[in-house]
Amino acid sequence: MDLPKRKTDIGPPNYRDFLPPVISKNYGDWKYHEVLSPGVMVHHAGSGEKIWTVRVASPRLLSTDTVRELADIADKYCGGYLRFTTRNNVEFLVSDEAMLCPLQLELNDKKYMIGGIGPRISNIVHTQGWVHCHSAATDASGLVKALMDEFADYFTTKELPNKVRLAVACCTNMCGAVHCSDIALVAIHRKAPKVNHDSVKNTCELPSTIAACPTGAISPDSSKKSVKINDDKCMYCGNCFTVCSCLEINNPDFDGVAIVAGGKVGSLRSDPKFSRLVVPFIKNNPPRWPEVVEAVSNILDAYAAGAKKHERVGEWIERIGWEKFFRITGLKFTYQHIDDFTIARETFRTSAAFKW
Amino acid sequence: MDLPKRKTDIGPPNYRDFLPPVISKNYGDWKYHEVLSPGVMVHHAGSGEKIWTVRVASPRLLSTDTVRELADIADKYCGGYLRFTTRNNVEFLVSDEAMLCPLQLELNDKKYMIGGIGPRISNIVHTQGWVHCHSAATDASGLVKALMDEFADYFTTKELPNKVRLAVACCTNMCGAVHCSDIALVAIHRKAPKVNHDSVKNTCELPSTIAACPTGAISPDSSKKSVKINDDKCMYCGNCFTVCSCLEINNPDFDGVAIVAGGKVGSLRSDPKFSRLVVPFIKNNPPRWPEVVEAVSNILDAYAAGAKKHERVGEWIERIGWEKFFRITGLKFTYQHIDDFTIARETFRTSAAFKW
Amino acid sequence: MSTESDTPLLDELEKGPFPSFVSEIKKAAAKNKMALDELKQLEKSYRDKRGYWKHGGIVGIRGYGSGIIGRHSSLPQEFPGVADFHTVRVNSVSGFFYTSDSLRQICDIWDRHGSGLLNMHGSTGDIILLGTSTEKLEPVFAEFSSRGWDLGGSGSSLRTPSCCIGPARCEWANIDTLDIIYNLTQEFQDEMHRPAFPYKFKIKAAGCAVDCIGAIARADCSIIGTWRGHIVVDQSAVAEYAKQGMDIQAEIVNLCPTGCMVYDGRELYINDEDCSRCMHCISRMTKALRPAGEKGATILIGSKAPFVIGATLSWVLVPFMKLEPPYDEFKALLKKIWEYWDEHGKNRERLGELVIRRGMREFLEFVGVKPSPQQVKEPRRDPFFYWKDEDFRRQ
Amino acid sequence: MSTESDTPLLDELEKGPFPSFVSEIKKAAAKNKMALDELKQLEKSYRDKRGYWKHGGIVGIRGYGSGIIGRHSSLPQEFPGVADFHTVRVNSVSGFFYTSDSLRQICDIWDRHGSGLLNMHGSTGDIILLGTSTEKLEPVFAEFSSRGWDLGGSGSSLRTPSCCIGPARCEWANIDTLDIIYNLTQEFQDEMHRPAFPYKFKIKAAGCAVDCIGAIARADCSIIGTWRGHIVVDQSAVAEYAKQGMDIQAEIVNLCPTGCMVYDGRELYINDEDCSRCMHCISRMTKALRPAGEKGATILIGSKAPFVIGATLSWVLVPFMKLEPPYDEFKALLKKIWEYWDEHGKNRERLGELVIRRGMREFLEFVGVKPSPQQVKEPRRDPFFYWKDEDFRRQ
Amino acid sequence: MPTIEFNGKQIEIDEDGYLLNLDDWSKEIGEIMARQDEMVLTDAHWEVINFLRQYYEKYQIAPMIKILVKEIAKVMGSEKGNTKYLYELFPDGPARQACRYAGLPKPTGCV
Amino acid sequence: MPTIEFNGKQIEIDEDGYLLNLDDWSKEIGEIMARQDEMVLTDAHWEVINFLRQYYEKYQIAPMIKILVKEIAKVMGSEKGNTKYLYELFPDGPARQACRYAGLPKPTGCV
Ligand code: SRM
Ligand code: SRM
Ligand code: SRM
Ligand code: SRM
Ligand code: SF4
Ligand code: SF4
Ligand code: SF4
Ligand code: SF4
Ligand code: SF4
Ligand code: SF4
Ligand code: SF4
Ligand code: SF4
Repeated sequence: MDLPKRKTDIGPPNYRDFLPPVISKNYGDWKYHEVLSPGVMVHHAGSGEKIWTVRVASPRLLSTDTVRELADIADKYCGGYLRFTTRNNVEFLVSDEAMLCPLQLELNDKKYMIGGIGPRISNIVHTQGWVHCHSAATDASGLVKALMDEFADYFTTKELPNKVRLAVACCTNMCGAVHCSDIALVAIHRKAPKVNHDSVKNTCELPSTIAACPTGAISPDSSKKSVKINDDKCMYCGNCFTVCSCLEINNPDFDGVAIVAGGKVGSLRSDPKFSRLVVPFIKNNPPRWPEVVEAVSNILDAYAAGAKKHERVGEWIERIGWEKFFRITGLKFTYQHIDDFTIARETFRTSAAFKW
Repeated sequence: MDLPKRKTDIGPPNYRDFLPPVISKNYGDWKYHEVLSPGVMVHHAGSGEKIWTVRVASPRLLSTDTVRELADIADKYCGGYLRFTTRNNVEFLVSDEAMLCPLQLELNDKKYMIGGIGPRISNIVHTQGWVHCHSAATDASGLVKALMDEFADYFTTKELPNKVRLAVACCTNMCGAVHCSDIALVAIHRKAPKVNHDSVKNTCELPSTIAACPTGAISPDSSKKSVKINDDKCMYCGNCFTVCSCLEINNPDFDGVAIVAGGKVGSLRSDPKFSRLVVPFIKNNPPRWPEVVEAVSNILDAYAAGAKKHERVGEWIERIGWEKFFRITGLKFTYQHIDDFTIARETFRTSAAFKW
Repeated sequence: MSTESDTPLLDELEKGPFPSFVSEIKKAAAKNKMALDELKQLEKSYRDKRGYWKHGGIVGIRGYGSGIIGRHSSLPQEFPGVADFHTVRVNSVSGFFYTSDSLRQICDIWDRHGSGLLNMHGSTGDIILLGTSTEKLEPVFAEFSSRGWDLGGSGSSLRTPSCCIGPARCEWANIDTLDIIYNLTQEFQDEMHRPAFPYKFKIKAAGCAVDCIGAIARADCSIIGTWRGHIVVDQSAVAEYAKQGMDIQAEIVNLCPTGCMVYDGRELYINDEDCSRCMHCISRMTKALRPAGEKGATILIGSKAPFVIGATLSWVLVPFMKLEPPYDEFKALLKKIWEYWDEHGKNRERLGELVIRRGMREFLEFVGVKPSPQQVKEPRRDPFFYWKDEDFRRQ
Repeated sequence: MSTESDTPLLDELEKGPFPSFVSEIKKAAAKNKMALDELKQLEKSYRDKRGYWKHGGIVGIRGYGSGIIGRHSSLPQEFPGVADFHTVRVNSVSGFFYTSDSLRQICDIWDRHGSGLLNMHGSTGDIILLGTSTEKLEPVFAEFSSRGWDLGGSGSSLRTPSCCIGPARCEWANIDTLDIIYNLTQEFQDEMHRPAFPYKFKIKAAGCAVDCIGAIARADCSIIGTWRGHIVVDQSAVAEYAKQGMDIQAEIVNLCPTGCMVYDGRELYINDEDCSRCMHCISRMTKALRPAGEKGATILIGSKAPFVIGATLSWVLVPFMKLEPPYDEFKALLKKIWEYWDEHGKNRERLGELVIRRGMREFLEFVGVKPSPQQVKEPRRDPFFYWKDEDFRRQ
Repeated sequence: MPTIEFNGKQIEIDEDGYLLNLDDWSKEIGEIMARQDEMVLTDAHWEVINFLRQYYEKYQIAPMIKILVKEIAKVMGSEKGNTKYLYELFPDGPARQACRYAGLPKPTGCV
Repeated sequence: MPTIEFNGKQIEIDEDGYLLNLDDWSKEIGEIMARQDEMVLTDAHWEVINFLRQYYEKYQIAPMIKILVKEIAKVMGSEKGNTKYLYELFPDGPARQACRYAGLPKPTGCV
């Protein structure tokens, strides 16, 4: 097949060519919106015009078949206009109110999950995992599927005190927004990398490898033209592996998932927050990671029961205090929870006021 | 004169021998207290007995004459029992209510300042300064005197939203509790130390000197058996001078006082807080440091006007935000205010929500 | 038994209500060998609890240093379909808007040259075309670029900027996030395609402090819309919310972080001077409350994932900047930022790490931004700080 | 003119209502040459805006390595009276209680052997006898020790422990601060007088979280009284406060950091489970509210002034410990702490700095304290952490 | 593993064409690699390749692009001190082409 | 400045008795200093003094007390490895006496 002529540096297409006419017309002139159901909302423009949005869940990893199906549905009900959200859901942009109901019926028929709008669980931001990344210490897609099956009702119907943003990162590079999520999973290692000395000298830049280590655990092994790792200093972060493939960090017997919680990115009510460690480790147990699902459910239930309306997970925890969080969730507090990294001392409790 | 036989390791006298009888009897059984006036309070014991306290200001640096006078007064009105507070005030411990009035009259006669109890300014915690310390970049006693003259009414009569704890440290060793005070002064240098190379080798331990520098500005100068200082890295903290007298840091033309604010030590309402930099520098202007007094007054006035009842300076500032604090006090925000020391990044504003 | 599945573990993940990525792979595998081997290798990963991808991979298209992530299976004999399995990062559309035709176009190309699997979208915001071989890269690129699509960033380059839906469908957008991102992406094509930075650089734009794109947590430069002015209160709409059961005191007033609201049971008052524009009240009472005044953005810098010094959130650099086409003031700032980074950044040192390492002052002076209390949560605590000769002169 | 003062600058500091330290020096100077030269040298400092003391000075008394701060004038010719001007740190009485006789005793000795100037008290809590010469040190010590007074700490030793007035006159003391401090001081005389630590070590005890001794900010080991139990509310006293004009909602309930109080306009309810025992409400309504239940203390470690890593506040080590004579559990802990510090501390490294440098785990394991959420404000944020083999076994 | 034939010897390379054993490098290897890309190495190319090798020998790392660009400006004139020229010289880019021809380890990490 | 007379030479010391010029030290100087304190230096004293000098020469710092105490334990037996014994040997303490006799710089700082 003949190839067309390539162009370079043209950049992406212009978004203006992809907007539904009602959006083009009312661009920047929206007045308010109403959430009509967990998966449907309507935005009102100054002109009086409206745009309806119907949101469905997506596993993010799609086949072209499915994308074509989405396109077909969009053609049928919304002039071919649709978008993806920043959390990888699909939004059908409906300009004709009459289409709302038939669209939803067809989506239901085709087993799409409609929902995710409002104070509930939306899609889980996640990354490649075993599907595509060399660095993965778990699979992201599998975890997401297992969790979302469990929390499906929170997507389609049930409410929570506020949005709960879940995320999964398959290694500590954290390509998701795990570090600022309400509840998130991050895969970790628990054994120092094994150095494949023979390859190091042909494959790795020693200074970069040494500089990659946050704890200074790596030093040159000049006799071998390689590096050596001080096991006592290594905290298994895997950054050295990122720059030097000969430092094998994967270790199926010891790899698994940590749970962090209490982060957020918006500035509403309280400043953006980092997620904090709540469960240091759960072994990988594919295909459905039941222990992880249970632990997340436990936290979610406690939040649902304890938080005030509009409180995010982190706001709730900060109000009741981490000590109470650990008590009511029954999660074990371990040495791993106590920070010993760069800003450790800022996390120590420098107060005589706390709960039992 | 013949000397008595010395003893060692006997420790301090037993406090029990110094307690007024009513305290000994009701030790640990106090029920509540009432503040009767800015310098007088009464504590009620479970037994129904009471102890009155009359507090007067002290410059802390006392002559034996004055101490004897205090002793005489104590003899006259309170069976010889008195104490000093943790902020260096004198407290007469009165067991006989009838003595309260005559005691105060005599104290007034003798020009003692009665007060300091309740939500007001108490004595200023301070250190040696030019009176006794080699390290001093200002005089502490003089600053305290100048400030307390200005704020005398806040000691003797006027109220504030809460206690305001002032402190003065005459160098960054900060022998006072400057780092956790409502408003405090700390003397600083602004020029790197001058190295007296000739003496270094006979006087200083090079490794200790080098290790003393928080910024790694000091390195060995082996040719001179001395050290050299990287002026660009030096932040004039003076820690090297503490371990090596040959690194002369005093520089009258550049030394002076910084003002910090918003600290506290108690855990009431909010966690203990560090004081933060509000005025990076004011030149030493003895004997009365008028610019310092004015700057502190300015902050105090803003606090008095803006804080809610029971709010400490730091609580008030945190409620209104530092950006508003700088606006309403008119203090200039400079490069110096932005942290670049160990936990700098924790002080950066990681939020889109702030005031103009 | 011939009915036994080859992928018993993954099959488990076809159960349950949430759409299954396994079903997606299977759909692709039905007509694509690469996808089939992806499926099989993944099953093995599930069995062995480990990935089977080789480290790294350096492949690409001519004239570009970025846009392709090289990937090779570590079991190429067993799974030849994924011996090469590179991803192509296609620069998505601002706001992630598509037409059905454009999606079909993407699918058609990808079915012809790749695995038939894709992510809509990757975390940075690219269309991630998941898996093709080295020799297919040029064809893929030719097909896409000739139809108006270009590659996104990878490597030590500007990464594909992205944004929230903003003014396209949101009443709270203070800036035109879509246009800004489109304009910047066009302007900095070279920075995106030919890596020349010390490390990656990400830009994300949110229309307001709600930050629906997570800009503050994962962009070296975060643009967040805001306004200088006040909040207009429509008291009759307030009354309507109350009537419909909103507990305005509990849900709005008590949660206002600055305590600048008063509700007397009938009307709602906002002391605008004290409002920090956090967006809570506005987001909960969108019919009643509206930002008014000069619109613009806060420019923040420095957020990133945890390596090497721990995760950072972006912090305020410029509290307020007007952002109108052609965005010259912002672009000039960005270039200064890059210049600074270029001059001082170490290999694999993100901008935020650099500024933390060397301190804000030098950076502010270099990029020409004044110190302001909005840049900090609080001033420094320890009495150790630098002076320059010009500071002495200034006094 | 003969009427012109020698100390015009200092004279300025005799004006104004606050008692003047200059007048004090003058009083002493009237009969003491050392004090006179102190006055004159100080005037010179005020003129030149700098101190005139030499660095350091190592003097002391036999058998002790601490208790005296050596001090020499850098202008001994000009001010011979302060050529030597050492301070003597006399260990004060728990709670800073004195009788008039004891004060006179101190004055008598000091007039005989020193400058006649003293601080009541130094920041650490010693009686600071300000200025004497080297040859007077032994006599001073003999006079004091023979009368039951001993020296306090200095150098790399245990420093004079101190405490708030506690049960002697305060209704909120949960522990006997005076007795604890007295007992510890007696027990650890050797550690105080013969410096053998890596650096100084300070202990301060406060009877409750109000912390009237500033223990949390300036003690390597801070003992802060607390209780496990609840707050007893006397509703009639609550009503009395309300009657006298206290706005209980605004002043108490709204300022409760945990939001665990409810006031219905008549009665005050506390959800004790959520109370953090911050002491605010109790301190404002002392007649109405009273802690009840098991009394003890929180043990915190690590606070200090800013060198080298920046100021630190003490943090929780043991959330709750009973503290009753002879305080064996606490003493055993203290010894373990010192042992750890002794083993790992560098020269001039305070305990807190050491624990920050090496991490809490090793320290906790060494001193035998379990990890608990009370020790932290919040768990770690970054997913980097250590595992030991025993952790694997534990699971 | 793929190989390059050189002087009758099979030189091992990885799937992306980088030498598996850095000691195998020689000028000719560089040239063979270039030829396979249908490129002819000019002096300008060699300036860059040699600079890369020297830099690597000295620091054991490949230079950052900005350093490479500066070096090119030094040898080729300042108007050529930019990435554009670098990509004109090595259309596949410094990592994929110049480092490979120079026999440096395969760049990793940041993608 | 005060001095010590030794071999007809005036050796300068500071107001606390420490050598102003460390090179002036000799065994005899140490002994003169001790004599002025009415002390006679035994082998045990010299063990400590020599250890101090060696340590200082090696590390350019005076050892921390804990190290000194350990050293004493080594030479004198473990029952003497404590500060008490150190003060029996040097009643004015290691800083004020042992370091001074050993001709080390005057200890500073932590007081
Ligand atoms: C579609 C989307 C923007 C886009 O460009 O794609 C979007 C759209 C809206 N967001 Fe958002 N947000 C979207 C991602 C986010 C994110 C980013 C993220 O999750 O990674 C956040 C930040 C979360 C955080 O702080 O960690 C976010 C925090 C919010 C909030 C604040 C919630 C809070 O109180 O903390 C609101 C306000 C609200 O819920 O009333 C909001 C409100 C809205 C509104 C109501 C704005 C409007 O007037 O149109 C939109 C529909 C709300 C909804 O879904 O409930 N949106 N929203 C994103 C949908 C993601 C999804 O599929 O679920
Ligand atoms: C006498 C003294 C203890 C001693 O052992 O000497 C003392 C005594 C009392 N303090 Fe205090 N405090 C004393 C130093 C402190 C300190 C330490 C300091 O200032 O360095 C603090 C911590 C300050 C901080 O947090 O930075 C302190 C913070 C308080 C507070 C908390 C104020 C607040 O709300 O933040 C109270 C409670 C109150 O005021 O209702 C308090 C209450 C009290 C009470 C009412 C306790 C009682 O029931 O007897 C005593 C009289 C109060 C008064 O003076 O207003 N005391 N008090 C100290 C007097 C110092 C002075 O001369 O002024
Ligand atoms: C594809 C994607 C994950 C996904 O499934 O969505 C991804 C995948 C990889 N990331 Fe990422 N990152 C992706 C978004 C992110 C994000 C989120 C974002 O951009 O908003 C982050 C956190 C934010 C940040 O930049 O800090 C992120 C932080 C990293 C890091 C850590 C960087 C750091 O400074 O700490 C690395 C390591 C590196 O750069 O060497 C990394 C490296 C990688 C590599 C290239 C693996 C490696 O070590 O070389 C992954 C390739 C996987 C593969 O083979 O497909 N990825 N990476 C995301 C890009 C898709 C896209 O272009 O749309
Ligand atoms: C006398 C006193 C100040 C006062 O006027 O009250 C004092 C005076 C000195 N302190 Fe201090 N410190 C005094 C309490 C403190 C405190 C407060 C406390 O103990 O509660 C602190 C802060 C808390 C702490 O320990 O961190 C304090 C932190 C320092 C430091 C910094 C220590 C650090 O780790 O950062 C030094 C420097 C040093 O140790 O070399 C220091 C050093 C000094 C020296 C010895 C000067 C020096 O560099 O060698 C001062 C001797 C002055 C003199 O000639 O009279 N002084 N020093 C206080 C002791 C009186 C007493 O025994 O009652
Ligand atoms: S989080 Fe780690 S494993 Fe997952 S895609 Fe990113 S780099 Fe790969
Ligand atoms: S895994 Fe992390 S801590 Fe361990 S050696 Fe590698 S870079 Fe260092
Ligand atoms: S603060 Fe500094 S100058 Fe003042 S007494 Fe302490 S060490 Fe001396
Ligand atoms: S003054 Fe402080 S920063 Fe400067 S050289 Fe000395 S120790 Fe270092
Ligand atoms: S960030 Fe603000 S402007 Fe953008 S979509 Fe979210 S709410 Fe709307
Ligand atoms: S935007 Fe936030 S700070 Fe401003 S009034 Fe609303 S809730 Fe309060
Ligand atoms: S700390 Fe507590 S117990 Fe001690 S005096 Fe202050 S209020 Fe009373
Ligand atoms: S002690 Fe503090 S936390 Fe407890 S009820 Fe009173 S104010 Fe609230």
